[in-house]
Amino acid sequence: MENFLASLFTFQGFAFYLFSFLTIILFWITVMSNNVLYAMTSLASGMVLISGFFFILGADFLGVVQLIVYVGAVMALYSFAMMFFDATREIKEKNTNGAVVFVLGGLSALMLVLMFAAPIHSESIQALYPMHEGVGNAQDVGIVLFTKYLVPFEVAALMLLVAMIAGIILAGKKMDKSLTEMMDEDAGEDEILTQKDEK
Amino acid sequence: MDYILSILVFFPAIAALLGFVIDKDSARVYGVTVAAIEFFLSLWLWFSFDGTNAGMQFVELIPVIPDFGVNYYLGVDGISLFIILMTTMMTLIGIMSLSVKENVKNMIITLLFLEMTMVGVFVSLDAIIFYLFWELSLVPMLYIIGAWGGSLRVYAAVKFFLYTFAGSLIMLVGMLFMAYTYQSLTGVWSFALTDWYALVLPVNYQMWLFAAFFIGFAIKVPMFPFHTWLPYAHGQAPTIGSVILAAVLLKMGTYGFVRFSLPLFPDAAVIWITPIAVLSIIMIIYTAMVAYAQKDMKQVIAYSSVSHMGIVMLGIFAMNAEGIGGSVFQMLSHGIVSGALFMLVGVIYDRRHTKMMDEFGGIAAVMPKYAVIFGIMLMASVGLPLTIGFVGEFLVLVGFYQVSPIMTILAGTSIIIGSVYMLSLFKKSFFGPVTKEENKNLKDLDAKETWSLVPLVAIVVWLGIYPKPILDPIDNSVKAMLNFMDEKAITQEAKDMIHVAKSTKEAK
Amino acid sequence: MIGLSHYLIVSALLFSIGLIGVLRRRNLLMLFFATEVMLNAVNIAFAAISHFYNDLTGQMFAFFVIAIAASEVAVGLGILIVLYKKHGSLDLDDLATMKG
Amino acid sequence: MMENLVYIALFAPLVSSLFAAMFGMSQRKTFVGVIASLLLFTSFVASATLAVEVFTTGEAIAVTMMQWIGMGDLYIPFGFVVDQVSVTMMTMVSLISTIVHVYSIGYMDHDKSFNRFFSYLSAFVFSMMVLVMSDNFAGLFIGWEGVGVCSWLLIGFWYHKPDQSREDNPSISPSWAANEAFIMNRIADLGMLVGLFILYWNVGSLQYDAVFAAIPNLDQWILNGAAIALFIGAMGKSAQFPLHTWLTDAMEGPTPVSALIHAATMVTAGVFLVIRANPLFAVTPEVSYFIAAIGTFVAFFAASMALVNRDLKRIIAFSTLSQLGYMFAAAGLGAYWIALFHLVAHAFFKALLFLGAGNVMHAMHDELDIFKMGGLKKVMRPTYIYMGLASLTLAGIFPLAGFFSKDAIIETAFNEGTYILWIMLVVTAGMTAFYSFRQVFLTFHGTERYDHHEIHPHEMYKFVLIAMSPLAILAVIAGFFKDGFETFVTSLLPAYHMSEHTHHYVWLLTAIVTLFAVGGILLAYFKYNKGLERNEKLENSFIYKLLANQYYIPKLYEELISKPYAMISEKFWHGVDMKIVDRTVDGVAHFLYKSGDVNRRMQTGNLSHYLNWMAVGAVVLMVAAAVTAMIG
Repeated sequence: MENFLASLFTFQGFAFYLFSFLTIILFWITVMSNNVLYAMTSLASGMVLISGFFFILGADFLGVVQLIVYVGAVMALYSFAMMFFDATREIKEKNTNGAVVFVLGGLSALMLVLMFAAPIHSESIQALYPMHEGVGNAQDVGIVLFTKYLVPFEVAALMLLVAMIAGIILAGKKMDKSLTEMMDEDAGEDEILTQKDEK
Repeated sequence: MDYILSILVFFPAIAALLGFVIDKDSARVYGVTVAAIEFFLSLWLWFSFDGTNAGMQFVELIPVIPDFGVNYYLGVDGISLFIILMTTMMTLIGIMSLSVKENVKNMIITLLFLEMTMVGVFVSLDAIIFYLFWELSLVPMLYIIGAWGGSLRVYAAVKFFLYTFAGSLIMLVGMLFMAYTYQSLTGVWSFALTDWYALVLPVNYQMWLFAAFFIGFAIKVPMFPFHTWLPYAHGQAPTIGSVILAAVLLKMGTYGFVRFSLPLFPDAAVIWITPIAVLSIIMIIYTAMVAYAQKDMKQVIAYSSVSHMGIVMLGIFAMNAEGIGGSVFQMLSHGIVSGALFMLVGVIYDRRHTKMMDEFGGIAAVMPKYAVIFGIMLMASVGLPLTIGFVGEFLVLVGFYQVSPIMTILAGTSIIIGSVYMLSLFKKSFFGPVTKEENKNLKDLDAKETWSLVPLVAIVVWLGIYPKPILDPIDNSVKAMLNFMDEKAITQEAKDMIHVAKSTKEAK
Repeated sequence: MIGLSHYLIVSALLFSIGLIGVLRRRNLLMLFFATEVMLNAVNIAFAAISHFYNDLTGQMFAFFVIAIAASEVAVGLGILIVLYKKHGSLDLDDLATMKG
Repeated sequence: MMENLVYIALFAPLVSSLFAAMFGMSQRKTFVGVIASLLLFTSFVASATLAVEVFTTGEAIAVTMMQWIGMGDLYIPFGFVVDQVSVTMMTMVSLISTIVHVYSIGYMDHDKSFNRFFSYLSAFVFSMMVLVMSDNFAGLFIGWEGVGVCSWLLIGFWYHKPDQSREDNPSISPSWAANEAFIMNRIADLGMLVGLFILYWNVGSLQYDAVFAAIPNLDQWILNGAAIALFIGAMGKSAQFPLHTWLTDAMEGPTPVSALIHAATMVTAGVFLVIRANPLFAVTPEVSYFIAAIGTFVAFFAASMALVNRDLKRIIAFSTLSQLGYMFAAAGLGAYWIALFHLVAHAFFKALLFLGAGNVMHAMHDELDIFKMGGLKKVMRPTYIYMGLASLTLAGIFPLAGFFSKDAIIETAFNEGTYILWIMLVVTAGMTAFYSFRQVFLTFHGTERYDHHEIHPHEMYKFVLIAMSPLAILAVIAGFFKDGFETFVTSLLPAYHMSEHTHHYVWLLTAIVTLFAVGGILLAYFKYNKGLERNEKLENSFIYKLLANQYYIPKLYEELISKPYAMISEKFWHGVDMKIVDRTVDGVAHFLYKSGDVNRRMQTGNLSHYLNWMAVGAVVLMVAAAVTAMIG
């Protein structure tokens, strides 16, 4: 317990524990809350904290990318999507077999913890692409990214393009009419149908 | 011509394909001509077959998958020759007496395909080709029972197919394992039977392989616990289906024992003698009693063929020339006799559309010719001397007496309980006054039926009085096989049990 | 001192929270959130390992995970919208059309 | 020349059978009967010339036609030998069958399947000739089974008769009796087959000469086994004790059949087998004594049942059974030639008795109950003389054949020192005399107990009576040929002479037997000559009922064997076949179907369920990985 307290007082330790504690709470809210808005906001803030983690770990470029792409783009997407689904209503969730879910989740958590807690530092692993001390993280990443991982990078780019097009096509149908009109329209048809029978 | 075997196998198939072109109403004539040609080809094979040479003749070997040792390897010897002859004859007679009315063309085509697969099974000397034809023979029979059968036909056809298929899968596993051991010992892949004969396996290997082959063949024979598909298959099959099923398909199982299990695993075979003998005796006595309890004429004959196959199984495991030769001859005699009996049931079924025995009574007065032929076939099936039934049964019982006297006496009761159920069938249907109105004006046998039954009666009497031309080739091949098994057997008690006939010793 | 195992434990915990979310949620959108949580948990682990083993591969992987997550969300939401139009609800129990 | 005489003797009956078979379906044609009888007569002439030939030259004629079965070391040819024993049997069989053929032309004249009858009868004679003439046990077995089948055909000749309850027809119906006869013979044939196997595996061949040559170097228990097995076969065919019920039921067949098959030829096949295989039985004293004991018991047993029987043909059947007992007693005690002599003599007078009974039946419109006959003496004089003469011979009165052959047997019983057998045989001789004359007096003497306006008995056709005359003559004169017969036959069979001791008593022994016989006749005379007075007390006394129901043995067989057999097979079919074996097979299929069905329920279509299952899988894998890591 002592070294735990001791490490609290170093910057590294304090930041780490703060961030991890907050992230767990936030993600717990995302997962557990019945209100979509709460879930989304806690998710967003959670991701910001994770970028914090990256910074502690010295992966600055990664942290920034996380901030921009994840928090920015993905959360923006979600919020726009939310506008489609009438998220205002409280989500009544029939959470069946709650016990099973918690048992499973708890068990998997326990197992993972056990596995990772065990000393896995085996000396034989030597770095494939060693970090260079002097150079900044972004430069390092850039060199490796554009030399060794060029092909995956290009493929990722292509994938993103495909995703964009897919997103547009899927969501784009009948974009001109608003959702609510469509709802009336369907209902309307039924009325027309029913009226015809009565006449 | 030296490709006679391939012609024998594939001629009916090609003819069947051409059959699609033939128009409906001349399909029967076409079927009869093709079957007749096939029969004369097999007769030609018999005449050019050299009875004294016990080894394989007319051998054809074309490598199909060289690096796995699967080759198109055909050959015929004393044992398989006459079963082929019987197959072609029974198909010919079956087609001649075909009483099926609707879509006769498809029936002819299926029958010709069936003939190809049946002849293929008996000529092939390569395990995979044997297995190929073995499985293919199920398909046409499935259609015959499934399409032209009685009320429960789909259940019976599917049960028949799946039951035999499951058994033969286990046999396939055995074959693959056998090929694998062959490869591990000699370094070369081969499925050829003659190579496998040369392979001497340790006893525990033999036991396992014997068990695998046993299940595949036992279901087909059918042996006691696995026989319940037969009454359904016969009950629902049309007459032609029952005739072919009883005459040929049951023989594949016993032929498999003689061709595969005995020569490949002599020691295991000797160890398995007692269990199989006990099973066969149960088969003989139990099914004979069940036959006595039957109400349906066709079921009586179905169960009687299980009982006769019990005798054949006994003969195979008598491990001496008399026993095995007797069982091969009994296969032929059972094929002809039970085939004829099923045809006879078909005759009365066509007239009265029922097979229940108490529906008939006193038919002997109404249909004398039919009663005479039925009587002769009955006496053959009961094993009256000077008919074909006696020779096989006598030789089997003589052969098995050397193995164990008590079991032979138990098996011998088959002639008693055999006559019990056959005579009670004959009395219920043929003797007594003509009670039912419908039976009063039944027509006697017409030309088609007489022309298909009279040759069978002739063969039953001829082979009963003078079986020499059939017995000699079988005798030579069986003695050669026993001699081979005796040299190949490892364990001492196998050597003592396998009784090599003295005549082979002098001949050596 | 904060070691690698600390980070791994945290990411494991976050992963399990994500897993609980996935299992518990009936609403498809909320399910997406939970998957996002799991992805981020994994990223932390990657970053931690790359930091402690002084090897950039970890970060590379993290990048690609982010790329994939982004495209996944795009397509996912597209499908969600179509589903919503068709079924009018995102609740999994109503969408059980593929019944065996 | 001799060879084709053998073939003629053998194949003439076959030719006549095939010839008659050709007309099997068509209407009655007398020429079929005539030609059949002529062919039979040629066979008799051939056998007679062969007999003379064998008598003069003294050595046998052996002929091998072709190979029958050859497999492994087993070699069975179609071989025929004509030696002293087989030629006597051949002549006897062919003579009696010729007479019976001629007789049945008259007897069966108004039966619509007249031709079919002759074909079956000639087929029977052919198989009997094969049985008698073959030179190996397998050939004997061919004849054995052939005779069984022909008797099945002939007993069930009137197959159209419906089944009746046991009360009004003890043997239910001809077809039932035929099946019973065939199956009972088959039971004994199994024993015979086992005997064949024992001989084959220990001797290497089934030829008579090979087997008899090999007997000295076979050990005792094999010989005993073979002897017992062969005797079981003989017991079935000659209807000895346990397997005797089929003989009385066989009376359902037409009378010529009973005369030929169930009196003269077929039933004596068992005795012929014991005589033919005498070297084997001579070497096994215990089995021979057992045969003698069984023979005597059956003699007494059958005679007792005949005392009270009311059916004309059944009484004669019982007397055949009893005389067979005598023959087995003689053969068992070693006096083979005496057994053969009695066999031949018995054949003559028993056939005569049966044919006479046939005449009576014919006259009385198939009425068989002797209580409903009487006073036929006046109307059927010749038949009366014939049956009286035959009964006298049967009783063993001095000048007739029965006296010589039966007394010789009783003397051997005395000579062998087996006094109990001797006493029983003497008592049975008395009983035989009583019941045969009871039957004669009840049918021919006393008041007519049948009602006149329905039945007016008339004598049989002339030619039939003439045809019966040779039998009568032989029955009378056969006794005088005893010594000639002995020298002729003992050149093959072991000679058997009474010891000095018995010679000394011979007159006393014959006196005792004749006394018993005459006593029996007188008792019958006083009791039944005037007519029949039934006294109720005797008839429902226990012994009377016991004997009338043949010691309840047929009912016993019915209850203990045929009913349980049918019940068990029914149980087997429903219980084992349907329930157990079939159920297991369908059970396997059903199990597979059910398990498939359970899995189907997992596809709920609900995504979260799948996720749950996925998570469960992941967790399980992790646990497994951890555990293996821990252990490993």
